[in-house]
Amino acid sequence: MTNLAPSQEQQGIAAASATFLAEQLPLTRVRELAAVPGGDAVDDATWRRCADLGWLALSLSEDAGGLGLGLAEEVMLFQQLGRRLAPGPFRSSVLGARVAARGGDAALATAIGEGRRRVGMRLGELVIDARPGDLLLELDETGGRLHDVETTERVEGVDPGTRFAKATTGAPVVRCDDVLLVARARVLLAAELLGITEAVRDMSADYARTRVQFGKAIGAFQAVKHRCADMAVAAYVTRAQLFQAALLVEAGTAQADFHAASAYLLAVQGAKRSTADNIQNHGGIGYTWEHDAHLYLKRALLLEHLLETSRATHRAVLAPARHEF
Amino acid sequence: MTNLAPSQEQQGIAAASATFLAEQLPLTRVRELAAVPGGDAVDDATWRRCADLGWLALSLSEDAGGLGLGLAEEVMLFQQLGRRLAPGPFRSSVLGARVAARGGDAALATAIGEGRRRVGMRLGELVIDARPGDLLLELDETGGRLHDVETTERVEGVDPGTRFAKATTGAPVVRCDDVLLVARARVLLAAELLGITEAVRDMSADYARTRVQFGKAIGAFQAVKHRCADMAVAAYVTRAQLFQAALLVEAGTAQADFHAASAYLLAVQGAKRSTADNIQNHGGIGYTWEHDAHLYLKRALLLEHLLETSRATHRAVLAPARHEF
Amino acid sequence: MELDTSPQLKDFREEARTWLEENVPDESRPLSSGPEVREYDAAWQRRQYEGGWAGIDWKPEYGGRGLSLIEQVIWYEELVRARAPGPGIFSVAFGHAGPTLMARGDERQKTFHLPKILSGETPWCQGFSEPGAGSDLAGLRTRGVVDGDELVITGSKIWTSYAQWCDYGELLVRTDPEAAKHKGLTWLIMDMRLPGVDIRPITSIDGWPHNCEVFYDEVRVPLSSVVDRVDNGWSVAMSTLAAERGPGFLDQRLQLIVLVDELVDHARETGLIKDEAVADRLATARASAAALRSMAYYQVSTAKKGEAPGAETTAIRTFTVQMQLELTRLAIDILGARCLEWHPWTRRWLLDFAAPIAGGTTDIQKNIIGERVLGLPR
Amino acid sequence: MELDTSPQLKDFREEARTWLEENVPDESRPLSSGPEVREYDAAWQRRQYEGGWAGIDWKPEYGGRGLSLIEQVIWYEELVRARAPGPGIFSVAFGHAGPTLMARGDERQKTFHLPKILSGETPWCQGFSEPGAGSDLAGLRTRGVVDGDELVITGSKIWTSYAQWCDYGELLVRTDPEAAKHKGLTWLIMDMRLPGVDIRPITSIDGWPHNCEVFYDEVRVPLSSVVDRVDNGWSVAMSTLAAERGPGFLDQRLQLIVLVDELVDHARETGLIKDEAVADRLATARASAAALRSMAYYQVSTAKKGEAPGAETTAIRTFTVQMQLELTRLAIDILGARCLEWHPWTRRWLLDFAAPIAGGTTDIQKNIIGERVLGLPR
Repeated sequence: MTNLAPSQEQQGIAAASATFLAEQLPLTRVRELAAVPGGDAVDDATWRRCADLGWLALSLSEDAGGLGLGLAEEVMLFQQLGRRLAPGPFRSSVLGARVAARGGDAALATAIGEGRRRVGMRLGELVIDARPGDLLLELDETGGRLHDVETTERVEGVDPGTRFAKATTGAPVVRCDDVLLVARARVLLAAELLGITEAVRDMSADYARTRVQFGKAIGAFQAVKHRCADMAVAAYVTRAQLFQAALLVEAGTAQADFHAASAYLLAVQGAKRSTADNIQNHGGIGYTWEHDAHLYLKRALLLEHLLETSRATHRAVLAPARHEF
Repeated sequence: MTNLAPSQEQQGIAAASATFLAEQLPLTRVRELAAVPGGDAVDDATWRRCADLGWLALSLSEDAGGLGLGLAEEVMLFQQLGRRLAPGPFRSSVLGARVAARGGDAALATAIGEGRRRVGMRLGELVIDARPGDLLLELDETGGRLHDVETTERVEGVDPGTRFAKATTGAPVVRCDDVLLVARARVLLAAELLGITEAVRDMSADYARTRVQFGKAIGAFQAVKHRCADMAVAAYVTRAQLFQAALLVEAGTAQADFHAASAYLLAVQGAKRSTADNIQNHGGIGYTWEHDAHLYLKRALLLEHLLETSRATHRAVLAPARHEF
Repeated sequence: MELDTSPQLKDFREEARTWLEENVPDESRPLSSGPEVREYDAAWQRRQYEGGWAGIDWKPEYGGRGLSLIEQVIWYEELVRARAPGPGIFSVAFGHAGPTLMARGDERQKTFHLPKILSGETPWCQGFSEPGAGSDLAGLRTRGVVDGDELVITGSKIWTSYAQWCDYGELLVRTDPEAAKHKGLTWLIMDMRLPGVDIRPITSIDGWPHNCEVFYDEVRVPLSSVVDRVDNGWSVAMSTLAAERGPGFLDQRLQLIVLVDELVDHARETGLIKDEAVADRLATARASAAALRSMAYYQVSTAKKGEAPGAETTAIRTFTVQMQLELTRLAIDILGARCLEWHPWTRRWLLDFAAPIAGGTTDIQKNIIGERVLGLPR
Repeated sequence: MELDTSPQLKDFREEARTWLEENVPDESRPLSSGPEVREYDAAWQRRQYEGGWAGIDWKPEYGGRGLSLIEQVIWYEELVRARAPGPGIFSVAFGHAGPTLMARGDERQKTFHLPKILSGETPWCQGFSEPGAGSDLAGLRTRGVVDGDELVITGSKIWTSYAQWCDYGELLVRTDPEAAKHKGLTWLIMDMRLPGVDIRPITSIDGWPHNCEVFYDEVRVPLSSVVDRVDNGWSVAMSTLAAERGPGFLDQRLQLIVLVDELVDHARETGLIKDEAVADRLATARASAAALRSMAYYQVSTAKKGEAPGAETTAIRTFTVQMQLELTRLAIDILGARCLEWHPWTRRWLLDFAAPIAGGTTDIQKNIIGERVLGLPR
């Protein structure tokens, strides 16, 4: 039977990335970066160090300079990126490197994997995390394309860890046909969303254990306790379906799309509710800019809207005639 | 400003009907009636006594043998009918008498008002509370029609206080054009639903005050307490909007339809959730046939489906360009 | 239950409608945290005052119009209908401080403060919550020590909106540390310009400093600033909170009707209204908005003369908060990806995360309904 | 994380699929409260047993097949895929009594009872809850008094499903009334045919007597019926409830996948799937159904050898219950007015009101997650 427990090695990826992020890209640093007018979401030096750790090339084949691992390993990484609200174009660069590699441009894939080129992403009429000279990823049901970004004009966006802009782009640099590329993107986003749900679950539980009102720690109040429990349930459910989807998408099985869309749907619903409830659990303090709660709320909002409308996800979930065992 | 507090006289209608129902049609009697195979929802003698109290003719004009009161007074009665799950075709007979009176058949209106003719109602492909020789009410956006019921074939329905059947009917006996007839029906149903919400709110609160688990009355647990509070909120909201709608529909003002549909929508949502939560609050006992909780659940389900799909209600709510003050 | 048909009220509404058509400012409220918000709100309040539309149901001796709560409700409705600005920085003065002074203040306090509120001269802020005591007011620790004919205040208050632009604050302090938790509190009028008051803005979730933390370091206020008497502040605070349950904030609640109408318009224009999932939620929102108004009527109709609104009216606030959260989330869903660009609805959605927290959490409100309305055990 | 590619498991699944295609009964389970439900369930269980498909992961010495939990899960999946009948009256025997006896019973108890369960000979019922103790098991009052080599049982149990058609019951009784609440309990095997056992069916919300109240009037059972030892029943009961968190009821959980597929089919056939409000809810239901299966895999993959499933797996039950309630309500909404005619989905909706109650309420389950998984205070 499919084994959904992360292996030692997979757990190692999570642990190492968690450590790196805690040291090099803690939320205090994300806030500093966000405060620089016109600045990047993440500085080049840090970006290159992330690339040096192989983060952008986990699933790239070895001839494209990658590590030859799979989506399951990427999920372990992206869960941490979500959990710690890492800024910068990780998801689009990882997907972009794949488009380059499968589109036949191994050199470009290598450049992306090594952090020499960054890949931003389209978001409705805007783009995110794209600077002039970067690449821009466009996804649809048939596969993906990379364009050169020519000009950008900054737009204020709600997520302080993400740069929003209007952009002009050139003709596609490379394209690849891959009907499972959207599924892959859904899995990566679902992993980030799971990280968010886990982070706010822990944040709420920590606060509920220590904040005293009416003479008790507020976690003793069933309303608070049950909101925390709901977060734990959402995390458990999402994790199981996400890991399942990661394996099925990597293997390219028949219902991969369905399972990926299911994971994304559950991840969105879990993170949406958990990040909102987390603010409620914290009372006034959770509503301040200084507290991190709103950063999770806003990142979850971004990840909910990043691919397409929720309806496309629903169509993918409802597409198969029946659940196949 | 519109006064939404029931007057002494209106409160009197509620009190008198509550007393009569408690004495003549308590739920024990409803259960007895339901246990008679092929029997009526309510026996003729009781039906006539209700008619003698003027229940079927509150808003009929005096020349049709009525009391010349309005929808507000009917709301006071129907709230009690809902609260005590009165069986029998009250709502359809009251509406039917109106159709007869406004359709020009004062004699028929009087016969209905005096309880000599009963009026059942169409429900999808079935009818409810209609026997051969009774009348059948059909409503649509333009007004109402009454048909003679020719034959009926009993069908098992979920609400033990309501008789379901397949029926054949003759040509319309009388019809009336009245674009506010559906609004009037919505108000009556909303009143019944409010009565249900109030009944289960009180049932839950009573139980929560006395049932002990883990050494405390379960009402001390916030999960139970908040479910009870939600019922109280639903009742308060529904009551205010219902009373408002009753006055506006009776006066035939421009946004009467909108307010009636709003009242019905809120009443359905409140009763749907409250009757379900009431079972949860009661634990195992609330799930038994012997306990009354399921009777409220099932009546609320009936009232939710009695007019048309929820979409028609939504259309009526969304119809005005804006809320008029 | 009775529909109103009085020509007087009809005339009053017409009069209000006409005045508002001519007087609602064209410029919208500045999106700012600087003094210009005070200027804007004060100018609009002064305009209402000069037009004879301030304090509709406040007594004439304090500068009000001396009409009934019914006219006040009609005025609120017409404000909303006219898309007039809200009370802004005057919210606390109108919704809290004014009603509390009227109910519990002495004649001197009323004569001095109430007219200044009505004329837009003195906005007020609220100093109840503390860092360690949010919903748990009985746990307050800011101290007030009687020293001669003065009270010396030391401690800190949090979530004080607009503290930097307000002249007065309603402050709840602990004057008797020995007494039981909810005893030994005192409600006083704080002059926010006194030495020892240190105001530090707190940036909210939307990036604006809507609230402040206010530190009081041996601030000396005259005992004449105490409302009612020293150590009886809990009972005064209960009047303040009861006023919150009254129709005082009705204009702000009714604003939701406007937001619903905007959403319906937008959904119609974009065709999104054909999406049943959107239509279902819009219908619920609109029915709920209608109920906000009906609840105000119901509350006014059933209010007992001279009594504070009962605990059952807590239902209004609980319902409003829930509806508001659903409504602004619906706005986000209607916007789709555009919600990520600080659309006004996005801002509104973010601001509304305060709704189930500020002024007592929804959890506590539901406890109150369960315990005081339904008689459930604590 | 690793996709399974072993040919053995693939063969096992194929073999199961083939056998089921030939052996799933054509007749559906009788809608009855008479002995024919026992006959039907027993016949189907016997057929599985004779085909070598009973107790896939139970030891061969007790009549099982001795394979791993993995094969057991595959078998459950194939049962569901084949639309095979559920365990019905054997639910408690397979989900509760069997696992408890395996974990805590003595050799004689295991050898006697386990094979009879597998072969469909002896269905079991559960006697934990009492009228005064629903979710609060530690408050049980049914007494067991040791008298020589017998225990004398007096009291009553409630919500005992199928008591009238079962041979044995798992009974939790108080043997030491002096001990602290959760101490002094004993878990025993009750022969439901003994004199003094009085079974009274309780009609449920759907009009059928699914449960019973069982009165025990000085019922004498041999001490050899005690599992583990007298006064250690709390710990045994915890094994029983932990088994409930295990994949033991997986086949019943996975039935929801079938129900979702039926709803999707129906919505497609009627065109209702074009209604976005319906499609949104169906999509959530279907994604949730997928997760039910993934959670089973995850649970099996992360289970620690020889340890009972941890409290974190309570999430599975909590999620399943919520999903189930939403799903059957969706079925009602899809049916529209036809739901009023005892449609099978209506019946299912009504039956599912037991889901958040039976076997510990959702409220309590969430407390457990909050306290034991997240470390929140009681």
